[in-house]
Amino acid sequence: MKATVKFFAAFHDMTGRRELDLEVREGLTVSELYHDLRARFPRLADYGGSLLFTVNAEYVPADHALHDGDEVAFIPPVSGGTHAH
Amino acid sequence: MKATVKFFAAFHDMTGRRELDLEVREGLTVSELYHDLRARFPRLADYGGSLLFTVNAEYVPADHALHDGDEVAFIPPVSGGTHAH
Amino acid sequence: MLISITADPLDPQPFIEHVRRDESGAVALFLGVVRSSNLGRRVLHLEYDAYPQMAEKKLRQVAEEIMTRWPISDIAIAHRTGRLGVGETSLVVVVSSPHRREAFDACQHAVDRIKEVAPIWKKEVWEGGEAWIEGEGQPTLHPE
Amino acid sequence: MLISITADPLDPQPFIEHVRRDESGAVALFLGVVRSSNLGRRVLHLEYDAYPQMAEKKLRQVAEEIMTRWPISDIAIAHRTGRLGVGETSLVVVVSSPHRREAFDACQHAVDRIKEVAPIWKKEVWEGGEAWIEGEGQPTLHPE
Repeated sequence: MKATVKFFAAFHDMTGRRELDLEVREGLTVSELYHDLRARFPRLADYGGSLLFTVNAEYVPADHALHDGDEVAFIPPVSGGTHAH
Repeated sequence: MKATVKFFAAFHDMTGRRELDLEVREGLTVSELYHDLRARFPRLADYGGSLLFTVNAEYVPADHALHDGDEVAFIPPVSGGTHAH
Repeated sequence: MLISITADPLDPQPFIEHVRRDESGAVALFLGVVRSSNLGRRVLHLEYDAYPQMAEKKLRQVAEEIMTRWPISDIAIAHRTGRLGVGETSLVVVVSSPHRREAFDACQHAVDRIKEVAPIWKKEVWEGGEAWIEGEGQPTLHPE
Repeated sequence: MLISITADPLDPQPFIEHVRRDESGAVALFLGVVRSSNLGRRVLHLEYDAYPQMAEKKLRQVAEEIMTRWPISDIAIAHRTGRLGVGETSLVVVVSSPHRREAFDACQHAVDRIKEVAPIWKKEVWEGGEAWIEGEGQPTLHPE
């Protein structure tokens, strides 16, 4: 089945890509997908527990299983809004 | 000696004037001046203790005595700023 | 610091530009606007009257008090006078600061103080009547 | 309600006009601005990157949450993306309401929530280096 991965911010810098279409196996979880991608993009950092995952633009747990056609993104701690903390 | 009285807001409506030059006696207090003006302008309301007085654009007590050339104004409770309380 | 009592319509943009500094990360702004109803009456328009020289002096004192109390970069206060229709801006307060918390706090406190100390009055004009609104604020008598 | 993620410069005026209603007596506005130094580094510019569709959805959720919690008239939130120089506006939050207290409270709370939940990141570029700022906020995982 297919999934699309979107790369933002640091992930864009680390992969040089904005988007990647992948063939993934049925039942793959988002954290497994991230693990697999680190083999392909060695610069992908280990964010540990502070990395969040989204599927189809909603936050999901790390063990969320993918479905065909899903759009996946990796969300490091956000820093939008202002420049004044 | 001379004093100038300025009328704002309700006082402007009650006197029909913006300003009045007066000959006043030495040592007259601002509250005495107000009392005298009520004889001349009967519509001037009795604000009691909620009326404030200014001399030369500073708030002064009711028993403040006037000096030659002073600019006097009567300040009912203010309501500037916004229309949203 | 910029203090203004004016009969002209108030546009917030020049005040924002005036207070912003390179160290500013936050700008908090308040607009007082004429609304269409108050205490159940349909308001046609307001008239603001001020003791201009004194109002300017009092607004400047408020601005200085705010600058002393909060670590902000700058503040601008502008109050309009004359006849204002529904939707028109009577008051602009803008505060800039490195961090956002103090911009909000200082701006809000400035609005509160302005209503207390500035010799400015509003008359509400509604269908069939009008009245000077007196008693929302009462300046405090203290030596200066 | 108006939510916008845009690469264009942010001008607050259209947002003020969008939220104002005839019942509004107060408009509270916040601007997040790029400042020239942070943590002792001289900042040359920032780059904001967003997950646009999701950021728009999350900002809309924040706006709805604010509208539910405070008796305000309307709210507008706009976040800029791309390269921003010192002094440029990254965030505009505008709230209108009949009374001023809730305009300030709702505006301030909205700014806090936006930093927590919106998938938007900033990179600081200074002389000789750059870094994505990560860790100011961390979206909360909860069922939606």
